Amino acid sequence: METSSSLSFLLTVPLLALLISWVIPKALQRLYAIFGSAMILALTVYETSGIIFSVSTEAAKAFFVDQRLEWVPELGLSAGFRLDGYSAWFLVLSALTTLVAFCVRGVWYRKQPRLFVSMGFFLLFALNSAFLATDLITFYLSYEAVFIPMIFMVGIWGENQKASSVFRFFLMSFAGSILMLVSMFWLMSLHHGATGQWSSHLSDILGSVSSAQAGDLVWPCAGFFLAFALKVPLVPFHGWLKDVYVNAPMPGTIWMSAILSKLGVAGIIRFVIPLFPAVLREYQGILLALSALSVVYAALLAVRSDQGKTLLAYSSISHLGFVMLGLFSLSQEGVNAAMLLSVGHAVTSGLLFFLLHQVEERTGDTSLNESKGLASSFPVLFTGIFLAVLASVSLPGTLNFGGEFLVLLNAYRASALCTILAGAGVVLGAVYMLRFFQRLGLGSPGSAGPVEAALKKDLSMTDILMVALLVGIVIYGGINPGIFMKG
Amino acid sequence: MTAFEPWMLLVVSVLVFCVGLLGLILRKNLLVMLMSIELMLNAVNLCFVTFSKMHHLLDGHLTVLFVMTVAAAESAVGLGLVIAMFRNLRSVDSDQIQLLRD
Amino acid sequence: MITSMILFPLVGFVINGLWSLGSARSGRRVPPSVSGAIATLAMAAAFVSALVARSQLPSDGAIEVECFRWFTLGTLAVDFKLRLDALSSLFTLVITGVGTLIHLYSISYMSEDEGAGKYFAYLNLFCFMMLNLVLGSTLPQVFLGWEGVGLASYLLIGFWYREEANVSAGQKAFVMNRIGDLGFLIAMFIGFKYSGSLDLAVIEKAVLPGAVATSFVLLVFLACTGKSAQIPLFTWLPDAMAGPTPVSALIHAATMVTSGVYLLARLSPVISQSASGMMVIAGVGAITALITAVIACFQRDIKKVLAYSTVSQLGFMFAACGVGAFGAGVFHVMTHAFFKALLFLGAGSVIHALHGEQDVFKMGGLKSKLPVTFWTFTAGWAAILGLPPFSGFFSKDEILHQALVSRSGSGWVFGILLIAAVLTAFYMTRLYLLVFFGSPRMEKSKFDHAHESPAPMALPLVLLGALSLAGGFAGEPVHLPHPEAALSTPAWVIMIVSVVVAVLGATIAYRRYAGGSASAEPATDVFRIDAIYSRVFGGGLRATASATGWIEERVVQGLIRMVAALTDLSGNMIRVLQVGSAQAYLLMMVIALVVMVLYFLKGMVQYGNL
Amino acid sequence: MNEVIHTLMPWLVLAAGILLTLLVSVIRVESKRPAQISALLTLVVTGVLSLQAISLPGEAIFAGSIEVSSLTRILLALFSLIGILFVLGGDRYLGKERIHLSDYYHLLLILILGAGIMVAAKDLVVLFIALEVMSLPAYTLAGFRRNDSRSNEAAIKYFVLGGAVGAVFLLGSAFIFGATGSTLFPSIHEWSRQSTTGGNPLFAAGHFLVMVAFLFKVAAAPFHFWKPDVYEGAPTPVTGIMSTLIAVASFVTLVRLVHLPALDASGWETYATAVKVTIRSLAVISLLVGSLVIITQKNLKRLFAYSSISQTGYLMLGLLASLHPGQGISPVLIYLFGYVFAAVGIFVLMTQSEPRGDTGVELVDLTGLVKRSPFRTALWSILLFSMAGMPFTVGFFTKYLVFLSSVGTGETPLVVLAALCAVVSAYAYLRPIGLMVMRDADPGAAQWGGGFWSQFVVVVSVIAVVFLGLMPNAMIHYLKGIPLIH
Repeated sequence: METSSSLSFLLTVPLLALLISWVIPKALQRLYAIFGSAMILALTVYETSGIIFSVSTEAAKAFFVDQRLEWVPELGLSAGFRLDGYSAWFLVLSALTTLVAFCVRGVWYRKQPRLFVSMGFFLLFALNSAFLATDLITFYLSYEAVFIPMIFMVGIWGENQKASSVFRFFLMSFAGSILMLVSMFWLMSLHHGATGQWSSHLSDILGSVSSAQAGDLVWPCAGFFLAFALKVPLVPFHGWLKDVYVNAPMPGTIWMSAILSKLGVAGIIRFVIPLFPAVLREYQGILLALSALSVVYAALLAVRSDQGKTLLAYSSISHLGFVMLGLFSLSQEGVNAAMLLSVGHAVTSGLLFFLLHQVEERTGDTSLNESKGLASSFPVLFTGIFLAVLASVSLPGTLNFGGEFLVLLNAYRASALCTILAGAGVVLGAVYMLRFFQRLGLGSPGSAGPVEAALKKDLSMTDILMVALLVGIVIYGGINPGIFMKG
Repeated sequence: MTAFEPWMLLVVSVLVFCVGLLGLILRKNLLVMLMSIELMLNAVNLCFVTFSKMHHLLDGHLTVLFVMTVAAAESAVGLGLVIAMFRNLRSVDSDQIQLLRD
Repeated sequence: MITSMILFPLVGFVINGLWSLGSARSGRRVPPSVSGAIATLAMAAAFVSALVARSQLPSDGAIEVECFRWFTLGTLAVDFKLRLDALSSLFTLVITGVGTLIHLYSISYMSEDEGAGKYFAYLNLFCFMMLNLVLGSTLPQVFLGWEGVGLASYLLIGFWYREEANVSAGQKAFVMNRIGDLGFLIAMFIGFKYSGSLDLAVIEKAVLPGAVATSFVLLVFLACTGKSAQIPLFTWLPDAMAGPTPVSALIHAATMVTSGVYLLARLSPVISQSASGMMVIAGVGAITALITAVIACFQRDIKKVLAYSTVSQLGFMFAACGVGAFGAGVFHVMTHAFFKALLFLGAGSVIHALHGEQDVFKMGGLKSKLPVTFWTFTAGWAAILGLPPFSGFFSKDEILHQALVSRSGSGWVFGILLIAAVLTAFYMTRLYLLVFFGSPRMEKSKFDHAHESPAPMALPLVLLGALSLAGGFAGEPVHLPHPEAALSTPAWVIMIVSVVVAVLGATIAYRRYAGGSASAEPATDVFRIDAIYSRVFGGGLRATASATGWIEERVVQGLIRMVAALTDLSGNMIRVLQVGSAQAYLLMMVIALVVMVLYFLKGMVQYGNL
Repeated sequence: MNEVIHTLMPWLVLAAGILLTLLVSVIRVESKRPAQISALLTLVVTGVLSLQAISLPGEAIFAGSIEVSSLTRILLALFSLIGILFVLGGDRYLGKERIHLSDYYHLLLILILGAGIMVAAKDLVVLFIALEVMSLPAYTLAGFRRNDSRSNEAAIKYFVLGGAVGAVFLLGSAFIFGATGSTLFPSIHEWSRQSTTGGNPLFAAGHFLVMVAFLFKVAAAPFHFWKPDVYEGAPTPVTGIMSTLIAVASFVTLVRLVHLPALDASGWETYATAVKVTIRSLAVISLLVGSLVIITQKNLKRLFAYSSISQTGYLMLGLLASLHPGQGISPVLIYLFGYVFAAVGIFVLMTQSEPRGDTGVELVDLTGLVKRSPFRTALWSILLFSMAGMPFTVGFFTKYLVFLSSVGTGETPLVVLAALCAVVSAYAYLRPIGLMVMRDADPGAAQWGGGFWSQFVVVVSVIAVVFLGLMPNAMIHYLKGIPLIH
């Protein structure tokens, strides 16, 4: 009873924050947003502390919570939520990402700030319920609901070609997710045929799926896979990503790269792997190959991209390729490693985009065509960027190293070839990330763009605190990565 | 000289119906098109009568009365519309009304 | 003790780093002397603790210190554990000892640079990472140090980041090392797959099936070629001279570049399981030694000469490991650390004296001007030539001897190394003569202003000079299993031979350059390896990247655009039917109706319902 | 006799209301309010009566030619509700267009009466009469902007095609009469159970003709051509009534007519397959036409005409599922109800744009609406999301049930196609939102302003859409229980 209340609590707090945001005066919106999301982060950590701070998975299991509320009994729909070793961390990540995104200064705090803040909190709500959902339809609903604030965010505060990019983003993801819905229907009717009653709860579906033979499950599995491959994204399903990352307002980009991509990861962990083990094992070779391919492909695109935002977008695809590699090694260890790397990627990409925005604010552009030599003018900012770069090239001692190392270690057992191919991504990662840092920070100063007088100074104190928090997580995770692997 | 068979009437009524349909499709004058509709309805009347003869039932005959009433109302409305059109366009040519398209 | 040894540099790094960062934000700058003092003290303390640890070390035993459990996943459990044995303690002594001296030297060398605080922070970071590398008891720990020193080296090579050249030199070093590190990673995966652990103690004892052993050895060696600048990954080291000279002395001569040798020695039991792997190592080492020695003969930049000579000396060490004489290799690591650091610092003080002049053909006659530098340099010169009783003599002679006699050695390795030794003597003598003898070839004013370096710079020179004079008598510091001898050539033959070749090379150089006013030779990149690499690999990468870009634009995005266009097109085509004439609609409907009814009647006929 | 009256009370009240409205409109010709108020009263009373009688058992009267069941009652209540909403929401528009006449109201009432009888009819001839009673006012209302040639053209097209189709329906029922000797649904059903031959060509032709007549009414492609033109030309409230009231009545009747013979009777297997194939192919065509053409449309009324064509496609998925044994019709009913709630809001919203020439509301009128009136933008967005079937709107659940039932009956490929069509048409529903929030107001964009009542109607429908999207239980629970054919 008490435990289930904690879940509803986690779900309702963002909505509460949303409602409050409508009575906060415009001028205070940023302050309120930062404060509110920080509180939510603290609450989330508190509520999930039993799991995330437990010494081992076995110890954590005691704090796992399953909750199932009747919703539409006629259709067997229930609001099913589960707090476990994965979802706990995803919740913390979504709260953290929201905090980072709210910290970013920009036009969204001058133009309709109230709408922006409430969109942000709604997004947080939808994310949390998607990460927690164990009922297929509950998951689908929350998964779709995530789009709505995203569309408005890009639409209202985005850059110039926002319209086409947001439509492409929406339509491609929608195509994926609606086919996933059809697969869900297929599974539900399978269950109905087996047991005679409707249910969309994972535990029920699992029971009846186990009896079906792999041959029939290929297409439903494909439906789920397509949705998540589009979300993560996995090459060649990434066509939507670049434009919308570039055109979205920076908080939107942070949300998308840091946490929306994890929706796909979470979906694969929670639904695809348990539901279709046989199918996955049958096609494991292809899946691993795709993951390795997206690592290298995206890395090559990043090598030749000439805008900071573009480069980070592609590097994000590349790193998520590693995550997928871990997932598709189809072992408990691999999944845990992927989880670790997802945390690392979420924190790192959030940090990188956050700091890139600081650069953009100061110089007006993030083009990588010639060196700007800004490091001497903004030493603290660029120290932050350099640390983030180190994390993203997964230097040992950072959180990402543990993730990438363990992912590759487990993938190697599954397929040496794909692992070696993906390993090329490790080298390329060094190439493009160092180039990124060099072009922004190093070289002779003076070639930098117009610097607004107000922003001539280095990072503000709040920004430094934010950076310190994220860097702290990265380094702590480098020393004690076990804390993130409670699956 | 074969004896009269009810199905011949059916053939006739279907033919008349098709004539009406063709008229509706081919003629350009709206008034003629209205008549074609009437023609179709009356073809159906013939059909009903024939069938009630074949089944030795009265329902068909009753139906015909209903149909005639409805046909009258329909032609009234139709004429009204055509008059309105004539007011607007000074013409009752069906080619005149092709503003609303694709 | 071990923990403190590793912590001191870390503390130094944190203090200097935060301080210089904070002062950078507030715009003030850290006084170089202070930060230098902090860093040097940290290193000195580390050195002391290294000595103490050495004294506590039981003979042919090891001390282990559990720090914490790093990560566990499934069957894999990696502890953060420090392990000190004879081998690692030798390296710790070299690192902290030489490190301390070079820190001391740097205080006055960097006294004008406003980034001094940062500089010392990086230097301490490097030592911390290097100690991790040699003290780590699990492969991931070694890898942590391995990449950590790479990071420090990147930072210090590109220390003066306002010149693009320095930055790109640093990036080149980092990326080339990354290629090697990939080998390291995959070697770790293999090791885990076959030994079920990443603990060095376990992997050392692991017995791998033949092919696996070979691939493991080759991957490890790939990592070494990256870190220790062997063929094919050696081209970054000469560029790395863009960094401050003390950095070149510490990182790119004395310590970091020798970590490859350390790794091979550490894993020697596994390495020696694969004969073919050993042969590759020996061959690559020898060929590297030869080729880079040749290149060194054509350099004009004093630091470049020393850099190539470093690569070539590393070649000697790998050749030694390749023939199974790991002990000899490690021995040469030690002596080389002494004399090469000395030579670099000497070069540093020459450059310092000439205000940054690095071209040997713009030097000369500095013997009188820089007496301390000259005499210490002489010691270094004699040591690298291998003249008895200087330290280089013992180690190099040992290597040559093993190369000839050991079972896995062979005549041709010996031969190549011999030629390399001749060339070494040649280019070093050339350098020596051009710098210190003959008439000065730089502007008068420069020559007049040239003055001996201050005490803090001179002291390390003297100490290192003493070490490179006497260091050899220690004999092989670590007793690794000797390869059993195949033929019984007596040691004294080899000694004579090696001395003879050294003298030979020196004489050739003397005849050519002793003339005082040597005519300037153009610096020629004989094998143009760098150019070829940048064309093949750089060009290759660019080509692949743009090909990928083409695919992205044309195929991926093109497909999306095509789908959109097709949808739109079909919509417009259907729209054409909407002609606007009621009668046309009626006609189309009638046609549809007829089609349907016909289809339906056909079905009924077919199924005999008619 | 008086239990007949009692059963038919709502219908009788409606009929009486028509007379009353006529009367008051001739009493005071200059003022429209009396007619309006009496129409409202009539509809309210009808709705209330049919709702409070809702749980009563079904009764067949007039020799079984009319059957009053809980379904017909709730449909009549729905029709009166739609009528009320459009009377409230439409009057400002009528005023703007200078066509605010009393006739509007009694024509509307007649239309509703016809629809009410149509869904109750169990006899082909009664059905025909009801159809005409519903259609004739519809023709007139479509041409209600007398001096606008577009409206006039719409009316004539509607009339010509509708008249022809009426005749087709009649011919079909004549054939059925000839084949079965009756026009009563139950006896036709009985006949089909008796005949083991699986239907004769005469019956088949007749059945097809009557079905085609209603396929035309629900605008299933390729019988959809009339719809875009008529929608564009007719006055906006009338368009709304067509796309909600007439669509619901026609589709329910279509379902009835498809189920006219007992398709599960022995010997009718091939016949049943043929019917299924026909409906499946028409569903595919409607989905493709609707969702492919909708993305090319600029005029909002045309856009929603094509939208309703694709909605017909989804509905036919449900109809197809209902042909499998053991499948109810509830998905279709729920879809219709959910669609109605969204559509009413959308069409009333459309009446709120100030007239710009004689063309209707264009997409460009929406540009930059978020700056001009954010609240209206929110309403638009929610309704459009519901149309696109996004979560937390009723639109999601309607599609949900239809898809689920078709997947359950093994129509998965068809559902995949439908899903992809939904993606394509989602673009058409999102583009207006994009114009509202992403673009600045176009110089040519019309002004927006609705009176209290029209805004009230929109808000009501939005609340219904969101509430049913979150808590569909009530609707689903009730409509699941309803059998269509007894």
